[in-house]
Amino acid sequence: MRTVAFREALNEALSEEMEKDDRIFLMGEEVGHYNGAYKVSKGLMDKFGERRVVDTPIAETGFVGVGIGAAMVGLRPVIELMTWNFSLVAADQLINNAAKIRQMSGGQFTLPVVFRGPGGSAHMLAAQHSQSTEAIWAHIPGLKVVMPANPKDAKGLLKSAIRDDNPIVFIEGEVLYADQGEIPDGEYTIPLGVAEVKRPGKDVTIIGWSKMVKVALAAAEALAAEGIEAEVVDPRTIRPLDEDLIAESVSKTGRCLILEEGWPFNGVGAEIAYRVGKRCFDDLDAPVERLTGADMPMPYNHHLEQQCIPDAPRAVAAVKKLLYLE
Amino acid sequence: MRTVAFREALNEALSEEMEKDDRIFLMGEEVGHYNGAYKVSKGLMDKFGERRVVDTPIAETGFVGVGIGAAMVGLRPVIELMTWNFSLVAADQLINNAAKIRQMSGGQFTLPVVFRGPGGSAHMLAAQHSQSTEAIWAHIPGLKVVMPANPKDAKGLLKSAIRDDNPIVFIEGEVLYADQGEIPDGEYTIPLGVAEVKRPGKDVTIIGWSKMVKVALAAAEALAAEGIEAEVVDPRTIRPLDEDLIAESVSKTGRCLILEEGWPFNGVGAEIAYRVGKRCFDDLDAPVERLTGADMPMPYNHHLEQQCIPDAPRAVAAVKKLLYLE
Amino acid sequence: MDVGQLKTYYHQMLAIRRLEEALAKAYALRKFGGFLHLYIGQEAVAVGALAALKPEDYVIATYREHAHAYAKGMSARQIMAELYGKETGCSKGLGGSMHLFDAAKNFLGGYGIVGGHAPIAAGTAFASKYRRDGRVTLCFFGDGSVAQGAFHEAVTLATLWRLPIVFICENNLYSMGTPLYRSMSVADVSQKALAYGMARDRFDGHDVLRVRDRVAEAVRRARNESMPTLIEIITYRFRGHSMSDAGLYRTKEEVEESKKRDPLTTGRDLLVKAKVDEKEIVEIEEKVRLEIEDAVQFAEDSPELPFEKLAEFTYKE
Amino acid sequence: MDVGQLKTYYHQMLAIRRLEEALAKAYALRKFGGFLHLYIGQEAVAVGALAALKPEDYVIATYREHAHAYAKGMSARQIMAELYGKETGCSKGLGGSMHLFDAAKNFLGGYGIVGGHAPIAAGTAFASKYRRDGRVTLCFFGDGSVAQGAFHEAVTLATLWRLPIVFICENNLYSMGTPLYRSMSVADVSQKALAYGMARDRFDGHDVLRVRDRVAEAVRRARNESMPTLIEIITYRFRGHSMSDAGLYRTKEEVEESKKRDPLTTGRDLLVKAKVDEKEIVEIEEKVRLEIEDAVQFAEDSPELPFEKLAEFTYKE
Ligand SMILES: Cc1ncc(C[n+]2csc(CCOP(=O)(O)OP(=O)(O)O)c2C)c(N)n1
Ligand SMILES: Cc1ncc(C[n+]2csc(CCOP(=O)(O)OP(=O)(O)O)c2C)c(N)n1
Ligand SMILES: [Mg+2]
Ligand SMILES: [Mg+2]
Repeated sequence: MRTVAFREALNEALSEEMEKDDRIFLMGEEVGHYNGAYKVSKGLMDKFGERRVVDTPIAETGFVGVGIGAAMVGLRPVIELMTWNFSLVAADQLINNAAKIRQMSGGQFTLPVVFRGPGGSAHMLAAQHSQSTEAIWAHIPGLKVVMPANPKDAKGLLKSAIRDDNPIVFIEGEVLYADQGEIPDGEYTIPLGVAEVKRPGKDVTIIGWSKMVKVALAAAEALAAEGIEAEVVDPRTIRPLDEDLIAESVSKTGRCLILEEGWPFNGVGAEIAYRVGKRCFDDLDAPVERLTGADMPMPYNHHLEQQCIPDAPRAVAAVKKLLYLE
Repeated sequence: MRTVAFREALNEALSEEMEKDDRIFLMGEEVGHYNGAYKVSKGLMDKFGERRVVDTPIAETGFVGVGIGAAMVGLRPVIELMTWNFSLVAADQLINNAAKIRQMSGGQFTLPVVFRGPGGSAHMLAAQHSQSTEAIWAHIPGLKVVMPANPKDAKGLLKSAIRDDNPIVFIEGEVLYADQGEIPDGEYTIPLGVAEVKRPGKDVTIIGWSKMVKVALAAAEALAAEGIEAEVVDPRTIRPLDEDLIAESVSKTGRCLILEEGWPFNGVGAEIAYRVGKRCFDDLDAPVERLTGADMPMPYNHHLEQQCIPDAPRAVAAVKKLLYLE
Repeated sequence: MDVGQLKTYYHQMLAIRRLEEALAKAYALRKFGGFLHLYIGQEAVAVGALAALKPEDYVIATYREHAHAYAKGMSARQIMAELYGKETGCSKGLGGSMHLFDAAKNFLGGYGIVGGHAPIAAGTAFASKYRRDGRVTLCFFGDGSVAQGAFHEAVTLATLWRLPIVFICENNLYSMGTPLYRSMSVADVSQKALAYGMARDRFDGHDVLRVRDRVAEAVRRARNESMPTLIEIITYRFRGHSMSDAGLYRTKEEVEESKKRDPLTTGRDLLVKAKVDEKEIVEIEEKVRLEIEDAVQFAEDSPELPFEKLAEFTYKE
Repeated sequence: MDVGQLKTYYHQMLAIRRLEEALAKAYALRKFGGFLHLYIGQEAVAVGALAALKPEDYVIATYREHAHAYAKGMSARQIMAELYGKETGCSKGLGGSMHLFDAAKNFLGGYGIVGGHAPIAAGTAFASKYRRDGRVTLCFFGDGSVAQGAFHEAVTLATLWRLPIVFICENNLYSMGTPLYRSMSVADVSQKALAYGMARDRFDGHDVLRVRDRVAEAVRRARNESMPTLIEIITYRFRGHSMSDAGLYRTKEEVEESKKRDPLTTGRDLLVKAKVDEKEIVEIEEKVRLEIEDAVQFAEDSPELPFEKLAEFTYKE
């Protein structure tokens, strides 16, 4: 085991996979000479050169489409979006092309392409730079959506994503980049579509992904002090969703809280809540609860911003409500 | 009462409102000289001229943005998207600008703008031309989403949408345009955010909007023949959602089926199911059921396409499952 | 002047014409639905342009792509069956008229979102440069597509990175019911190239040979110098935008006038001028007739993909 | 030569400089977070360009918009308080550095999505033409923004409809860490105008008078002929792209060299040349010092918007 930062784990995944396969290239704004706006691609241009680490103009529709076209003819592009907030100008490419070409062509073309970059809010970035877009991408059949919560998952999942033959939306929590964590020394991958119990418990299931896993674990810690054992489940992949492990946990605990940084209406948590409500109908002792980002554009002011993002104290309160302790 | 077609009802709403208020203009591809790709704007250019009925090039990001800018400085634009499939190239304008400017400006700018056009699948239009986008737009705080099911609602809701001071996504079922229906003779409007019971019943609640209301009513008809009384509830406005009327109905019937033409994952039905599950937890005799569009891009072949869209027979089967009759 | 080639071009143009006439008939008979955008009148553009390519070169087009698909070597059977929605169609009946694809022939598809395929074309050209495989990408689009941001971004990248690609704007003077002067501030589409310092060309497209030779120059530039070109080819569609378009925005005279420059007539005249005797020409026409008849029969007789098989096309396992 | 105007320009440029220096200091002291994109070095562009406008004209800009906001008449207090996230800020502390707005001054905002505000600018210009209100819209953006499809679509509409608008590209030679030659196939941004048959201009922007006079020509063209113009103004930012940018992609020499053409020096020299005596100039500088000090104090002392009030800003009742 070694301890590395989240961004380094991603960097290792990129570097290791690129070494193995010349069809893989990294493309995006400032990924090369600048070494990445968030330094995820640090050193890669030195190592692989301008041919395989390609800086682009600010043309997301253009280079997201380039990733799609290059994948159609056999390359395996990794396209970095400086942040997922900027993916919206390329939404048509992701939804109408990336997700549909395989089916529209009767299976003739497969698209092994990864679209990756930071997502979610950071610190006072305001409405246009603080978005969680996973609910939109996970709605689209043809796309897979991956959201690691720690360095180990980040590296293992990114390697699997790069080896996968489908277009993948890989969202890295912007505030997780500096997080340190242990990762195995040797080569390893983590399969897509497999959730993980981040902390076992029997009284209530708390579901969260990306940075919400930290909120869930902090809440579980606080609850443990009061004798409440919360089980924290991290789907890791939003789509395909590991419904079985989630249902298993909720059937056991009988109670479920879903944490989501994004907006509530048609959020990922709504889908999970619906499935849990159906699969665990007879086991639920209380309705599924959701704690989500506030249903409004993100405000700039720090205190307002913090109140718009789920945190441990409110997660604890939500759990107690679930347990009718309040 | 008069009988008019869905498209005529929309045309009347546009014409009546434009007569009253010079700040209103209609802009979009082929809306003027061509009288509309789907003839909703038929005759409006003759009536109001090129100043107020504006044909555009194929530049959705451009003219959706024009609608936003014009609304910021006091006009009341109605922007037609030839179909909502093409709104995806303008997703950034709708999400990052239309929905957020009011809040980002501290309430200084309000955006009275309506984005309207046909949505959903029609007949063998294949993957890129058969999409239901309401789940995406309803996810965004700052936008309102309206989806009328018949001529009367179409006219009354469009007039309210035009008079509303917020950016509105108004989606017209492409296959509804020719539907005939009765509408009041005089001036009338239908408030946004108010659902309607399209058919009363006591055994099960079937929720559907836009063309799914027709499927729900057909299913209810078939079920009635077997002595099952289904209540059909049409939210009419997806956001804001009339949760009270929905909860009231489900609390009464104890069973709920949600019909949705769009994709299941993070669909509008997921949100409704979550809210119903929470509001009616103790009244539900069975888990909320959803019948949605198939979780895949829309295939071109007619038979495959039809099997991907919810229909009455499958709605009936779903209801019987809910009633444990199967 | 290679007579064999002239025959091939005439055969291709005629087959495309007859194929689309058969499609129009089948559509009228409700053999299938959806949108049907006919290319009738523009045949010399697709046939001439693709005559300048090698089989390994890539071609990508819009929803008005039946001709490009056929000219790239796809069979009338595959295309007809696809529009009939049959499993034997090039896209297994899942794509239809707007989404013909053929990986084996390097036909990268027809697309329904105006301008949305241009960035993909930049991507295949990027791949060719990345792999140094010497291939050229031809990207076809209409005059109306130039207003789309996707076109601008694709050209921005293609010119910046000097990609081996040729952007071909088929200017048929209208985007649906909108004449060019109502969709663009300039009358010369090729002028767009000036913004990017890109090579450009502009010419009338009813003569298949002129199209071939002028496009060949751009293809050479792409293949040998890895430099992109924007070509505007003036042409005209004899039919409406799609089957549902009454075409009231054009006068009968204008349409009739344009038919005087039917690429098929021009193509046939080339054979006559090349001393190919009438009998041989009629033979070609008879061959085409049988080819299309056979394609219709094939489509009629083919099975549809069973619903159970559909799911596996969304994701690759 | 109106000395009063020269004083105003110098005052504005200096106030913007000091305001941003105060912002940088407050940022370092963690008074607020987020992105902070300083305009230092480019002051003559915003001040000169806006000097060519009437109060009723519209201005819209990017996230690097503190200067444009101030030059449009917004107070240092409003701006400072906004970056402090206070309720007394122009956007009530909800927008922050990248989203300054002032309806009363017709400042239509700073925007964070590159190119995303260009279509909005076309919209306000459209509204002016629709209402025949004689207003002109000025749209500012950077050299990197020109690659965005939104820019192309906005210009396509503005030129087609002859809207009263001036597109001003502030070419500071870099988009974040990317030099122009790596984001564009041509070195002359104004060349983009050729694609649309649009009037264009291109000049160095360190002299506030030149900027004012050249922009004034375009504003006249917009106001009197309702014709758009694309202006490229060459400038330079002395600081990094944002506070988090180390700026390693530029040599120290390059940056130092550029500082020799500091718009403030040029602006002060204009006063000296105009025989304004040193005492008066120092008075201006003292006024500015107090103005910014007061703004900081005002921001420090201002309250924040309570969370309970936040919801009402999402929708208008
Ligand atoms: C982004 C987008 N907007 C609108 C449409 C609807 N539409 C389909 S074809 C067309 C006209 C295209 O004209 P042109 O590019 O000249 O090609 P042509 O049909 O003349 O071959 C329009 C508006 C679309 N498919 N995609
Ligand atoms: C669509 C989009 N992509 C990427 C970004 C990230 N980004 C913010 S500013 C910037 C550079 C812009 O450079 P330029 O347009 O030259 O303006 P300058 O910062 O030099 O004033 C980038 C890439 C963004 N905000 N929006
Ligand atoms: Mg055309
Ligand atoms: Mg710049």
